[in-house]
Amino acid sequence: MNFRKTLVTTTALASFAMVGAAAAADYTIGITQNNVGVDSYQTTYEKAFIAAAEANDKVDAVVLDAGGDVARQIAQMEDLIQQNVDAIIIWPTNGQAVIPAVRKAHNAGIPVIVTNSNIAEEGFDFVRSFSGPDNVTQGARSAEIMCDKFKEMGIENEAQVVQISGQPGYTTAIERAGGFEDRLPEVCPNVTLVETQPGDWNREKSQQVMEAFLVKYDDIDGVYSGDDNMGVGALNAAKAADRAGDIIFVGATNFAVGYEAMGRGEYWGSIYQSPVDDAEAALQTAIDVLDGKDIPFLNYFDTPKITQDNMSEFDKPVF
Amino acid sequence: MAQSHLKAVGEILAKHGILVAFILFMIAFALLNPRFINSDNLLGVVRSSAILGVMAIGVTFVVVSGNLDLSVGSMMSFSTIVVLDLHDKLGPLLGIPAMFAMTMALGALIGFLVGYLKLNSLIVTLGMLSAIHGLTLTYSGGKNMDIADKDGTWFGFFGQGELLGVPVPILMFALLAAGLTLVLSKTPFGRKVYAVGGNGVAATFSGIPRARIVFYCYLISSFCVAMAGLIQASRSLGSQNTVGQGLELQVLAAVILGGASLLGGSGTIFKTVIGVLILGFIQNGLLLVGLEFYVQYIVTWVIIILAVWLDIAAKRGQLWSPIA
Amino acid sequence: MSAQAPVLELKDIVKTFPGVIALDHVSLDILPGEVHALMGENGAGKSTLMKVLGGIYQPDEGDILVAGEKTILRTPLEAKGKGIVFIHQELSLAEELSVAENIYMGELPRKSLGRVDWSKLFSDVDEILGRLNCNFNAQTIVGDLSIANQQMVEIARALTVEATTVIFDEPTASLTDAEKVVLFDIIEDLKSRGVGIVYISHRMEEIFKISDRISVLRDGEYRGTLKASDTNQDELTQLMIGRSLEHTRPDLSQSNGDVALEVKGLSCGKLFHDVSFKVHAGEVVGFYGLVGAGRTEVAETIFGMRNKSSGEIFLNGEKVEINSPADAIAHGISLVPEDRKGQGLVLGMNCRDNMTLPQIDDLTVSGLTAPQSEQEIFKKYRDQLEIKTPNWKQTVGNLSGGNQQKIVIGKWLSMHPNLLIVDEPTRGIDVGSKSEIHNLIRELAGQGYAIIVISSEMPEILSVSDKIVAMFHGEIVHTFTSSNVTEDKLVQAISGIYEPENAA
Amino acid sequence: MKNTNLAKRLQDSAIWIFIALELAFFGIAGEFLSLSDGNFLAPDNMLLLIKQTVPLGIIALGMTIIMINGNIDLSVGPIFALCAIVMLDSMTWPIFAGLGDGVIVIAWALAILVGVVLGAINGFIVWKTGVDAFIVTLGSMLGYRGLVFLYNGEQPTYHLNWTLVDIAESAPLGIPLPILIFAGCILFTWWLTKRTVHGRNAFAIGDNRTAAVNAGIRVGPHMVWNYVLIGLLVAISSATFYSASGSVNPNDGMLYELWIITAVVLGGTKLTGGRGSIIGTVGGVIAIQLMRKGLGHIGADTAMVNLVIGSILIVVLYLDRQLNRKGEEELNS
Repeated sequence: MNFRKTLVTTTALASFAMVGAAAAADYTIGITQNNVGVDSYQTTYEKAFIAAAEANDKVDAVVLDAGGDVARQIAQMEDLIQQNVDAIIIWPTNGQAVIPAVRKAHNAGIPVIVTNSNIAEEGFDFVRSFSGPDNVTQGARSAEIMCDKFKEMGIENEAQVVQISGQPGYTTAIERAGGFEDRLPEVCPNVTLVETQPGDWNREKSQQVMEAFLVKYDDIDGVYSGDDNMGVGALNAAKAADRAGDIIFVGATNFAVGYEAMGRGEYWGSIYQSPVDDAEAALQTAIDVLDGKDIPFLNYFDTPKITQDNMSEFDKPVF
Repeated sequence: MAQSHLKAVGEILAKHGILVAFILFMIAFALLNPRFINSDNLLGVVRSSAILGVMAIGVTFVVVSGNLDLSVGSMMSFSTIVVLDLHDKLGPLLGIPAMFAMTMALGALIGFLVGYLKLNSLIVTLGMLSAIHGLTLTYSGGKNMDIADKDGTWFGFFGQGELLGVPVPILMFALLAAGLTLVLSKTPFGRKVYAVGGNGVAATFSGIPRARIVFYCYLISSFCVAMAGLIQASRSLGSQNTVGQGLELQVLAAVILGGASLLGGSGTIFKTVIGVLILGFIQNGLLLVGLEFYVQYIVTWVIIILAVWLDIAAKRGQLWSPIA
Repeated sequence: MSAQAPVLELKDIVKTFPGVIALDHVSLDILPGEVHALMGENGAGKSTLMKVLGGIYQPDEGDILVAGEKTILRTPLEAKGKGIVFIHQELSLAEELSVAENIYMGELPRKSLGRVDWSKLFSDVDEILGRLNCNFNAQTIVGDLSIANQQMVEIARALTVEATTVIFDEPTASLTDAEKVVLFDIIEDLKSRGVGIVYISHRMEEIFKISDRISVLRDGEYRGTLKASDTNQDELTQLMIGRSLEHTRPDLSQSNGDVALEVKGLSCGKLFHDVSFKVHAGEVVGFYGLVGAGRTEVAETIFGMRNKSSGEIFLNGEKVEINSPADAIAHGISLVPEDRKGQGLVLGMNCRDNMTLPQIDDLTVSGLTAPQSEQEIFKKYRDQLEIKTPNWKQTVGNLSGGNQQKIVIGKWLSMHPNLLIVDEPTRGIDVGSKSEIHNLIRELAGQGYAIIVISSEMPEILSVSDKIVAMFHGEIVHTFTSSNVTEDKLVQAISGIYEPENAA
Repeated sequence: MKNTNLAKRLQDSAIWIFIALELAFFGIAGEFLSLSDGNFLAPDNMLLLIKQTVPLGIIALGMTIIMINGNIDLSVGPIFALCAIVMLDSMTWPIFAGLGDGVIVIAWALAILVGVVLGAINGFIVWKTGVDAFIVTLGSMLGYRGLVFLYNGEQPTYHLNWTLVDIAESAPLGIPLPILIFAGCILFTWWLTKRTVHGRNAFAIGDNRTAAVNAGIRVGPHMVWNYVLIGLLVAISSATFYSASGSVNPNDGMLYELWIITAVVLGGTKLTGGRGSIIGTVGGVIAIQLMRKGLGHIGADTAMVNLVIGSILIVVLYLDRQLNRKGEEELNS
C-alpha cells in the first residue's frame, strides 16, 4: 500500500492547481445535466456553472452530463448519492422517469435542486426547490407577442398558426406548449392553432417538420417554436420555399441565431433567457439550501419578452 | 414446370422488381392525394433525399465490394461540423477542401483496417461510428456550429441555391450518381469491385489487388459522405453534433432495397437511387395522406423483407426456404 | 468367403448429370465381413457411386438392396439409419466442439429437461476410442487434433451405429504409415464382426494388402470384379486404363525451344521442399502424384499465391521475384486453378466479364472499358474452345461444369502467357470432350507455349506430357521423359516405393 | 498443437485481463483526477457498477446464443421500449382496475409476452424466408420502432406505481434485485449453452451448418427458439429497468443493439458463429460499463468515452485476429 501513498504525495501538488480546490471546501455539489452536446444554451450553461463554482471557494462541483440518456442520468444520480455529495442539482432528461432516483437521494438525506426544467408533480415532495424560468408564463408571453403582432397586421380574425414543440416528455416543452395553447384563445380567440409537431430541440428535424407544414397548409400566418434553435430551423425551411416573408416567427429562449434573424427582420419575437442567470441561480439556490436559508419552492428568474421593436434594449445572447 | 415458371417470373421481378414497386407506390399516393404529384412537392422530396442519396451511392461501392459501412452517420456529422467551423476560420474556399481531406482521411483509415488488415467490416465501422462521434464532440466542444455572418457568404449555394431552375442539391446528387455509375459499371476499377465482392479469392487469382480495391471503395464512400456534409451544412448554415445520427441504417436500408446483396458482388447505383427515392416518397406520401411519419418505418420494414425475399426466392426457384 | 447373402447390393444403377453419364448400369454386391475395394480413374464414377450409396444423390434408374430388401435413401441420415456409414475424404466436423459431441452430433444422449447426459456420452465415446486405441479422449476439442486424428473421429462415428456397411473414401490420403497400420487394424476388427467394407483408393499396395475382392469402374461403366488373391497390379491397371496406350499418344514434337521456366531448390514450409525442374518453350511438363503430394502448392507458389520459404525462379533465364498473382501475370504466367468455382470464376458475373477479368486494365479506351474488344476475345475463345453458351450475357453460375472449365481456360489463354499452368485440366469434363482439351494443350505446345499440366489421371499425363515429374509427400521422386516412362514405374514413384535402378 | 491451447486459453480470459487493467488504471487515476472523495474501487461502487450493466447485460446473454448460432438481432432496441410501454400502460387499463397492486404481476407477464411474440416473429421470418438474419432484423428494427411510436405517438408512456418502484429498488439479502435477476439469467443461459442439447446444437449449427443438417439437427425450429429466448431476455431486462423508472420515451433503447454486439464480440464470441461464451459476454458488458463509469469518474466527457470505446473495440478485433492466425498454409488471398 505504501506504493500508492508515495505516489499520492509526490503528485498531490501537481494536481492541486488543476482542481483549484481551496483549503477545505465546505460543500461538494454534484450536478447531472441533460444533454450538453445538444445545443449552445446547454454548453454555455455548463461553462457558466463551472465558472461560478470555481469563483466561489466554499464550493466543489462534480459536473456530469447525461447525454440525453435517461438510464445514464439515473446511474449518475446513484453515483453522486454513493459519493455522498452535499447537494445534487439535476437538469432532468425526462421529468417523470427520474422521480424514483430523486426519491433515493431524498431518502439518503441529500437535498435535490431541479434546474431549468421541472420534474413532474409526483416528485415535488422529494425536491427542495426548482430554480429556473417560469415556462408556463413564457408560453403565455409568446402567445401575447404573436397576438399583438396579428392585431397590428389586422389579421387576428383569420390567422392560422402552427406549433413546433420541444422534446416530448420534457417538462419545459410541455409547460411552454401548455402556456401558449391556454393563453392564445384568451388574447386572440379567432386565431386557430392548426397543428403541433415535436422538433425535439433539433434544428434539422424542425426544418423537416416545417417543410411538411408548408406542403400541407397553403397559408400559415404564424409559427410558434419551443426555442429559437428550432425557430431558426423553421425559418430556414420557410426561406427555402420563399414564404418566410408572410409568416410571423415567435420562439422562446432567444439564441444568438434568433437575435440575428430578428436583426434581419425575418424573425419577429422570442423570450429573453440567459443560461448564465440559469446556472448561477441554480448554484446559489443549492448554497442557500445548504446554508439553511428558506427559499421558495418555485424559485423562478425573470424572462422578459423580446421583439424586433425592443431588441435594442438587450445585448446579443452569448450562446 | 412450376418451378422454372416461378424462376422466370422471379427473374423479371428480381431484376426490375424495385422499379415496379416504385411505380406502384407513386400511383397509389397520387390517387390518394393529388397534391402529391405537383412539381413542387416532387422536387422537394428529391431535394430532401439528396443528402441520404449521396451517402447511399458511396455505401453502394462498399456493399458491392462485399463489406459494410456503419460509420457514415457519425462521419457525416463530423464533416458538417468541420466545414462550418473551417468556413469561419479559413473561409469557404480553403475550408471545403480541408474538410474533404479530413473526412477522406477517416475513410482511408477504415479502408486500411478493413482492406489491408482484413478486419471484419461490421465491427470496425461500428467502432468508428462511436469513435468519430467522440471526435466530433471533441472538435466542436459540444457546441452547435453556426456560421457567424450568414448573409455575407455564398456558402448557402450548395444547400439552398438553384441552377437552371433546379435546386443545387439535386444537381449534385444527379451529377455524383452519373459520375459514379460510370466508374462502377464502365471502368476496369468498377469491374474489379464486382469481382472482389463476388469472389475475393478468384479476384486475387486473376491478379486483382483485393486490399487496394477495398481501400478505394471506403475512400469513395468517405468522399460521398463529405459531399453530403457539405450540402447539409450549407442547407441551414448551422448544425448540431448529432445531425447524422441514425442515417447509417437508413442508408443501408436504401442500398438493400435497391437490390444490392450484403454478400457482395451485386447491386448498382441506379437501383440504390431508386431505393433512396422509394424511402423518400413513402415518407412524403404518408405525410400527405395524413399518416404520422413513423408509419413509414413499418412500411419500410415490409418492403425490405419482401424485396430481398423475392430476390432470393427467384434465385433458388422456391418461394419457401429449404432450411429443414 | 462363403456365398452368404450380400449386406448391400446395387443393381444396374444409372446416374446422369447434364451432358455426362456418370454411372452406366453399375452393379455391385458387398458381402458381410468382406473388404471390397473399388478402383478407377478420377472421373470414372467412383465418388458418384458412393454418393448414391450414401444417400446424397438419388439414382435415375436401378435399385439399392439393403440386406436383400429394396430401399430408397433420400438423406445421409436415412442411409445411416439403414446401417450404411460414409467416411468422406473431406471431413465434416465441428472444430469448436469436443470429440464426443461430434461423434454423437444430432443424437446426444438426453436426461430430463433436455439436458445432455454427459457421463453416458463420455463413457460410450471413450469406449469406442479405446477400441480404436486413439491417443485422445472424448473431451478433446476437435480443432486441436491432427488431420489423422480427426479422421479417426469420423471412423469412430461409424462405430456408434450398428453399421452393416462402412464406406472409406481415400482414407489414407493424409495418414502417416504408423497411422495407416492403426486404420487397417480397425478394418480387420470391423471385418471380423461381419461388417461389409467398401474401400476406395488409388494405392495399389494398400488394395492388395487388405481387400478380398476388387471391382473396377471406368468411364462410368462397371468393368468387372476380381479376387485380390488371383490378380496383380498390371492386370488391374490394364482393366482400369482399358484402351492400349500406343494409339492415344500423339506424335510428340521434339521440344527445342529455350528454357522458359527454371525452378531451383524451391520449398514452402511443410508443403513441399527442394523442388527443381525446367520447362522449355513448346514443351508440356506433367506433374503426377497423389492428393497431398504438393503439386498444386508448387504451382500456387510459382503463381505468387503462396510465399516460398526458399529457392529461386527464373523466367527466360532471368531471376524473378513473384510475391503476388499480379506479379506472376505481369511476368506472363497463367494458372488455371484446380477449383474452378472457388478460385477460377466469379459465378455472379457474366461469361465475357469473367473471361477478360485478368486483362481488363489493358482493354480500355480512354479510361473506360471497351466492350467491343472484350466481345472479340470472348467470341474468339468461345469458338476455339466450343463453349456452349447462348450469349456473353449469360451468368457463369448457370453454365455446366465443362463449359465453366472452358471459360477459365479461355480466360487464361487470352492472356497469351509465355508459361501456362493447368491444374487438373479435364476434371468434371465429360469423357467425350476430354481428348479435345488434350489436343488443345498439345496444339498450344506446338505454338511454342511452355506448359505445366498437373493431373492425377495417369492416361491424361501419359498422353499429354513430354516430361513427367512424379511427386510424393512434397518431393520430386523422379523425372521421366516420354520415352522411358512406364505405368508401373510411375505408380511406384507416386507411392514412394520407386528405386531408380539406373534409368536415365 | 500446444500453442493453440495457449492461444485459446489466452483468448477466453482476455476480457478479464482487460477488466483488471481497467480497474487498476481507474483505481489509481481516480485518486488524483476525480473530485469525489469516494474510492473508485470501493465494494459498493463495484456493486453499483454491476447494477448498471444489468439492462444491456441481460440482453447480451440472448445475443450471445443468437451469434453462436451464426445469426444476429438488430431489433432488440425497439423491443426493449415496446415491452416497457405495454408493461406501464397495462397497469392503467380499466379491466385490471380491481386488482390494485396485483396488476404488477400481470404487467410483467404482458411485457414478457410482447418480447416473446416479437422474437418469434423475427425467428419465423428468418426461418421461412431464408433471408439473412442481418437484413430481417434490420427491417424489424425499423418496423418495431414504428410500432413503438404507433402505440403512443411521440409522447412518453408514464405510470408511477410506488409499490412497483419499491420492489424494483428492493435488495433482498443485501443485493439489489436487478443483480439477482441478472445472476439468474446468467445461470440459465450458461446452463443452456453448456448442459443442454439445444445449447450444444447451437454450437454445431454455428460452426458447421452442413454437418449439423446431415446429422439430422432441425436448424429452422432451433433458430426460432433462439429468437424467442432473446425476446424473453429483452422483456426481462426492460421490466426490471422500467419498474424502477416508471416512464419510457419512444426513442428509448436507441443504439442498444450496437453496444450489445460490441460487448458480445469483446467477450470473445465469433461473429461468424460456432464459438462464444456466456461468461465472456458478461465480461464484455462489464468492461464497457466500467470504461464509461471510470472515464466519468476521472472527469472525461461523453466525447472521450465514445472515442475510447470505439478505438478499443478495433484494437481488440486486431489482437483477436492475430491470436488465431492459422499457419503459413493460408493462401495470401
